[in-house]
Amino acid sequence: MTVCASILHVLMALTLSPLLLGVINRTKAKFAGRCGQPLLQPYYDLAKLLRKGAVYSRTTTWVFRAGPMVGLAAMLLVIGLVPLGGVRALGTFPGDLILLTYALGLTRFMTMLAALDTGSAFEGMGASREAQFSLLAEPVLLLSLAALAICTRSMGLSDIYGSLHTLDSARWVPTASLAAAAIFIVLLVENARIPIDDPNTHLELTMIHEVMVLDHGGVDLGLIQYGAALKLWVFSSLLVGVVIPWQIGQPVLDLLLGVGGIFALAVVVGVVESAMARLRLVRVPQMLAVAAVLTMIAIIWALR
Amino acid sequence: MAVLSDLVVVLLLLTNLRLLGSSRIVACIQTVALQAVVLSVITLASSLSNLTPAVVALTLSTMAVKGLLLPWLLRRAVRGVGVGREVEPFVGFTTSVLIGGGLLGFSFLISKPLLVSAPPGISAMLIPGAMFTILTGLFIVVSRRKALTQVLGYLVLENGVYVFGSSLAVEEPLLVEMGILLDVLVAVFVMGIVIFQINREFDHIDTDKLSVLKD
Amino acid sequence: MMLWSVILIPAVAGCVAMVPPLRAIRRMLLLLGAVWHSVAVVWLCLSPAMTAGDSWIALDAPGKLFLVIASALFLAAAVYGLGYLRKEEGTATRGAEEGFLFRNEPEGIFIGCLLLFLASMSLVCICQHLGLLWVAVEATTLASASLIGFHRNHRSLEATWKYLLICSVGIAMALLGIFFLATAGRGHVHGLTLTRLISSATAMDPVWLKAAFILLLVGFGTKMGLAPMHTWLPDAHSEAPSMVSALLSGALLNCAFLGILRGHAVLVAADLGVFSGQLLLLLGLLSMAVAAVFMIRQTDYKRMLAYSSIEHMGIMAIGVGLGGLAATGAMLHAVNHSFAKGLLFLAAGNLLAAYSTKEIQDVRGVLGRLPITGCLWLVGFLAITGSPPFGLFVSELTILKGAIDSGHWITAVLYLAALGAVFIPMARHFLPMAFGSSGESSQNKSCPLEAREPAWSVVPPLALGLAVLAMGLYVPQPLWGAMREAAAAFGGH
Amino acid sequence: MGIVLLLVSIGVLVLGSAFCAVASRRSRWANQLGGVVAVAGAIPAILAAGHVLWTGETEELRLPWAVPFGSFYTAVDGLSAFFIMAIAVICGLAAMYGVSYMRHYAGRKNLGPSWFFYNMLFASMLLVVTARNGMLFLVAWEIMSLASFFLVMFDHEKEEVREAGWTYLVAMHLGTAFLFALFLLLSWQGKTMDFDTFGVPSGVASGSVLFLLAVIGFGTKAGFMPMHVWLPEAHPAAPSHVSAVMSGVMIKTGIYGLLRVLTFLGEPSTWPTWWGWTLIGVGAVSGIGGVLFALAQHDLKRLLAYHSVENIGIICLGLGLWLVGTSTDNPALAALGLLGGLLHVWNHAIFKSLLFLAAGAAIQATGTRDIELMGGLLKRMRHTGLAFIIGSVAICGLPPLNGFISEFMIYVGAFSGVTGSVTTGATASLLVVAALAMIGGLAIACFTKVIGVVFLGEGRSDLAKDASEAPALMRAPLAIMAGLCVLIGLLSPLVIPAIEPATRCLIPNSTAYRNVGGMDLYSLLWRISTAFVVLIAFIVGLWALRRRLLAHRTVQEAGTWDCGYAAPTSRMQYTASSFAWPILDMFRFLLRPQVLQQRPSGLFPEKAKFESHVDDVFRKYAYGPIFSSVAWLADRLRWVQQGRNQLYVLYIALALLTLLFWKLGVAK
Repeated sequence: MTVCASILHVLMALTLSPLLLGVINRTKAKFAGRCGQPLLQPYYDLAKLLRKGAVYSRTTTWVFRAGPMVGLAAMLLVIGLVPLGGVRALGTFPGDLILLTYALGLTRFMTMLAALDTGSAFEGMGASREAQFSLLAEPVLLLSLAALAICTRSMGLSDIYGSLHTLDSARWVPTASLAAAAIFIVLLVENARIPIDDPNTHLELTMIHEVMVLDHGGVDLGLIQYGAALKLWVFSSLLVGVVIPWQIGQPVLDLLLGVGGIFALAVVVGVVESAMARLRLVRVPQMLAVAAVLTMIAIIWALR
Repeated sequence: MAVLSDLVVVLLLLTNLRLLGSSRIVACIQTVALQAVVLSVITLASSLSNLTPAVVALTLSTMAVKGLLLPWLLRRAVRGVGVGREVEPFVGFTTSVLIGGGLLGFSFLISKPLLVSAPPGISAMLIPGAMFTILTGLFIVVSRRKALTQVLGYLVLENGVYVFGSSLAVEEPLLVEMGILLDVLVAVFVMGIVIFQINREFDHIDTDKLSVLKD
Repeated sequence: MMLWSVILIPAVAGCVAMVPPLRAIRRMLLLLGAVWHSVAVVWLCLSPAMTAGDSWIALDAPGKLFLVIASALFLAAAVYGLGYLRKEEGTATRGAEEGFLFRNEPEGIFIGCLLLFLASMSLVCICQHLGLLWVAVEATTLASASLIGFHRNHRSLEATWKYLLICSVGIAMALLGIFFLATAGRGHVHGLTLTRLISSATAMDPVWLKAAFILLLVGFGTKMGLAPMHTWLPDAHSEAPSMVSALLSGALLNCAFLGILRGHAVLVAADLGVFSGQLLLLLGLLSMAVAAVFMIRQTDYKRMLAYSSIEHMGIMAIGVGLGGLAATGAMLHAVNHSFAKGLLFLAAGNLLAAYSTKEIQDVRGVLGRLPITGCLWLVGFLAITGSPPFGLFVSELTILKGAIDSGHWITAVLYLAALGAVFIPMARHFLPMAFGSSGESSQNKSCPLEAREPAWSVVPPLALGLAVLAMGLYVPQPLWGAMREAAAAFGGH
Repeated sequence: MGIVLLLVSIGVLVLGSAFCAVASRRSRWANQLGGVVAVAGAIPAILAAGHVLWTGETEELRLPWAVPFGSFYTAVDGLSAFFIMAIAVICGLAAMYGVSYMRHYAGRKNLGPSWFFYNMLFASMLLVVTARNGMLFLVAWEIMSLASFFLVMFDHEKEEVREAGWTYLVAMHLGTAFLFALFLLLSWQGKTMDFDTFGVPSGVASGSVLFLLAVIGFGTKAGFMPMHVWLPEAHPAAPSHVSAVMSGVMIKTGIYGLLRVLTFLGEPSTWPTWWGWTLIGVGAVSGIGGVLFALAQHDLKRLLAYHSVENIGIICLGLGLWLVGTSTDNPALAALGLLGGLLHVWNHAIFKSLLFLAAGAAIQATGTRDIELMGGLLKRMRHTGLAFIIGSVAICGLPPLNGFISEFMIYVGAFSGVTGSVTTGATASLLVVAALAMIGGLAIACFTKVIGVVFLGEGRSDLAKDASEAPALMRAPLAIMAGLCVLIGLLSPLVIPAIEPATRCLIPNSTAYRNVGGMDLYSLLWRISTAFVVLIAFIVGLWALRRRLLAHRTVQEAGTWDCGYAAPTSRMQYTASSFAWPILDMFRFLLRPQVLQQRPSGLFPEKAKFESHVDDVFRKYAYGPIFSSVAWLADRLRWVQQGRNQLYVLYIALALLTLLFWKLGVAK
């Protein structure tokens, strides 16, 4: 039963994750008073991209072509590692949170290389910023997960999320809420959402993620965008697992609950995006520093 | 007996003071010669009790070498080098004499613990006297400019040591005493040669100019 | 008989060499003297040890050790010297510093004094009577004076003059010390032979003994180059011809040290070993510190070597002062240091010949120009700084072990610190000389880029280098035993 | 059997090196010979190590050696064999590379000495890890330092190389001074310095003193952060295959020494906890500091050298966890920390040598070490570039390569400490987790910079534009090392048993690591291997998918899209300085970077320039001032020797009188 739920979760992640982007865009459109693009727009984009041919810069090498594939492959691996609330992950073992973090790192590594492979000044700039922010984001993510691990005295993500709510609330609520806040910030950073990055700006100088993929097109771009969608799903499920304060104990229902939570989170992101303006780049590290402090407090609380 | 030796020691002290006071090198040489005579007398006086031929021979040779040969050598050196007097030493002559007084007191001071456990039968003046002579020698070497004067200082130092040895120490084998004497003689001789050569190299023996080698 | 020949043969040869008409056989005499001496010494070492008894001349363990050192070093120096004299032969040489012409002293006197020097050093090593010891030490001073002044330019004359005056004054103190010893033993001891002094040491008067040792320490310390009486040493070593410098620092300083050891032995016998040991420790550490300080900004490589001799004399003093194991180490160190320093000074002679400068910054790229000398220079550097696998590593470590095992923590720490403080400037100065390309320095435009290295100039230092290496990799039991025996003479084990 | 093989290989190396020295007249021949000797020496050593690691039993051999306190007492146990394996493999491969690399100098330089010292270095390293006698160890240790010093001095015509050599030699010598003290204390009042007589001298010095001596003495060789200053100087100066050996295995002998000495310091349960804290602190500082300084470098080999400091830091973190675990009685923490640290020793040996060798090829192809002048090399040096990228992925600890495994084990150890009950363990573990995460992020930043600037994009100078691929003999070792990275990554459960003999020397009869958070370590590692296989499968699958999708489509070439700018040139690429700047700027308080920049000005700015430079702060602000102040003091003191005879005699007189006064108590 639980295994079916896990498989189901993976399938939903693979299928529904682009929908998250659609939801976010819709929410923003609603706030802006536009009717906005159809919910399924991301799917249409993907389908179109996958049908296209490719144009490669003479500067580029196999690294440029490998980037999107390795990135997506790593994301697929991660999907198999991440639990959703009560739903255990497909593959789980003690310390899988480390593999998860480092798989994300691999994605980042290859994306940056692919960007640098083009030799374009803009993409180099983007890669530089990505490096700067991610070197702060990665420890924050790891430490906030560590805080939860300490709280639950277990080392596997599925165990952590599974047993979190069984503890008495006094012990886990403060830690969990702080960790959740931190994870949310990391989510915004890693998925290039406002207020850190504007996914549909057209001013290369201000971009981070988008500028790194300027030169990709066709199939490669499709893979990248699908990867981005999966990434959003992963972070959302990490967050939802913490913030949804109860579990039914019935795996399938838990799954539905969790997925519901993820889409709710997408709406929240949309709201944030429409409510806030983009931060100046120099402010981003400070924001991450705040997140780091939050995790510190969370850990201290957990150790107490 | 002890009175006699005490008087001789006093004579020794006076020679030292004269050395400190006088600026004319020839005068100093004469004084050193006189000192040699004095200390050979001391030797005799201290070993009157058992007067072996060896001691006599030693005393005579000492007198000969230190009283005649060395002064003669030095005088020749003075003539050859052509310096009459010690001009502007590091320490003026009057001051030197005063310091000499100080040194005298000092030598009495450091002799005291030695005197406490000194072997019996020697005049209380002797150890301080020897000390004072040694210190005088050192002081002359330190405070004078001319190489020749420093040689004189060395001789005075040597005399001090000799006084001590010949009168205090047990009867040394003649061979050793002679060896010591010979060494002193050769030392002064070699120094004289070096002084000559230095003089030839840089027509003066002002040891001020002898400070090229340094760090 | 053999014992006497060790002194007399060189002495006679020396006197003969001074006779003007014999210029033909002169160098032969030098070689013969050296070879005979070493043969005799080997024979003495192999022959059963004689008991000192009450004789004035006898070969006890420490004497044997230092005699071997002196003999070996002299042989090397003599071989080197033959070639050197052949090169120096001729009317006039150009001074290294000011570059004016000067005339060397007559070869006869030089060779004669070399042999007399050997004779007097042998006498120091084998005489058992302190008065005689003093005579011999003073004789070494007089014999070596004219060796230092071989180049009769004013620098070397100045060095000679300083050497003569300072050492004579210092030695005079030692004589006073010896008389003090006699006085201390008055009524109990007659005569100044070591055996008597030691046998009746306990009966002597402690105050006089202490005073005597202080005088001996200062007096012979002047000759040995312990700070603060070391001042003559850099001048003399830097101005003397290189093989003379090698003899001075390898053999002469040891002889002076032997004088101190004799006094120390008496005090140890009188249970005042702690007192004399402390003084030795103090002066030893001071010497190492002084050496380090003056090496840092040194510009003249021969002076550099001289200061390193001061440092190593300090190390030996520390070893003896600590006593026990460390004393054995000190004996070993005496051998190692003499060979290493001899090697370095001879190599320095080659450098001086090739670059005609003593300035460190003008000597570059020796490995390129004089490959063998360059290697020797590096080997010597590593050896003298006590890196394995060279002998000094073993001896320095032994001394350190002695210090630590006997719980002299502060000494051990200071000793290690001083070793480090000496190593850094030495590396600073030695390495650029050996490495680099010889085009960098200013001076060597004058002389041909490919200077040749005749056998006489590399074989002796090479032999010494091999000796040091062997001492580091293999210290056979007999040798170690000899060291222990030598150290046992003054409370080592 | 094992020990005999080992001695055989040492003998081969020593003899062979002698032949190299003799053959130095014929440079090319000496070159071939040297390489052959090294490989010939490596094979028996590998067999020996393999044999001991397989049987897991200690083999020892005692021969007399006529040196005070010395004996030729050697033994190979698990720990030794573990290090021998690394040394032999790396030295052998590096030698293969070196033969081809040095051929380049054969005309100009005499290669005999260089190979002599290379093989001596190899032999001495083998001896260091097998010696069981203080004298033997110290001799081998110093020969190792000296041989590597002469190798560093290979290019001694260059001023900076001589400077580097001096720094290296001085650092080694000072470090060794601490080892003297350490060994003499361990063998306190012993007649011999055999290791089996070693122990804490009770009442003389506490174990903590010895521990600190060991950390300083061996840390200098290993490159712990405050003592690391020689490392970024020496490694760039040496020829690349030497840098590979020095950075890959030689600095690990420091780790070996530390571990070996710890076995003399009594019962592990009695070790104070702060030892572990010390190592963790050192590890965190070295790790983060090393990678930060690396990020700031433009000299490729200097950059890699700083990464060695970083990885030594990671190893240190693992060992620190081990110590904390032992002292707080947390076996899982201890075992995993140790296993991770040791595995990282191997891993770092492999991928750091790989990186150095690949870098060497690039440097020889371009003729410069400045990465700002390289670029686009991947197109001209396909294999070398690929090898370098694999090495980078490994050193960043990214899946699916070996770097991840060792870091993962340290992480898991730390987490098991966090989720454990003892809080001291937990705090330490959290520090480790934080540090590792920080290091990971920075390493990724640094290596994307290097790869991007050196191998990707367009050539940034003519030097880079006409580079050509390295010869096969140089590429073969790269291939082997890269293969090892992948193998260890995928088959980690099969590698760990090879490390267990080593751990057994340090944690006797402990099977704690068999239980990690309620799972057997091996099955855990198997899961990771599966995950890696899955990852690779995904990649392959996606690659196939992409090929099918692009099969009938048009794939065309064009210029890089530069936002409408028509004629992009290679000079418009993002420079390394600019790439690293944001991060350097974040840490400017520590790095104190000097910016050399010329802002564009006017309507039509002619040229603009941005360059950042970072000195080693420890060298510049700590050691430099000390040395110069000592020199200043020495200058002040020189008047003592100012040439006046009178003054000199005065010294004598004063010395005499003072001693008389002081000792005879005349004063009172």
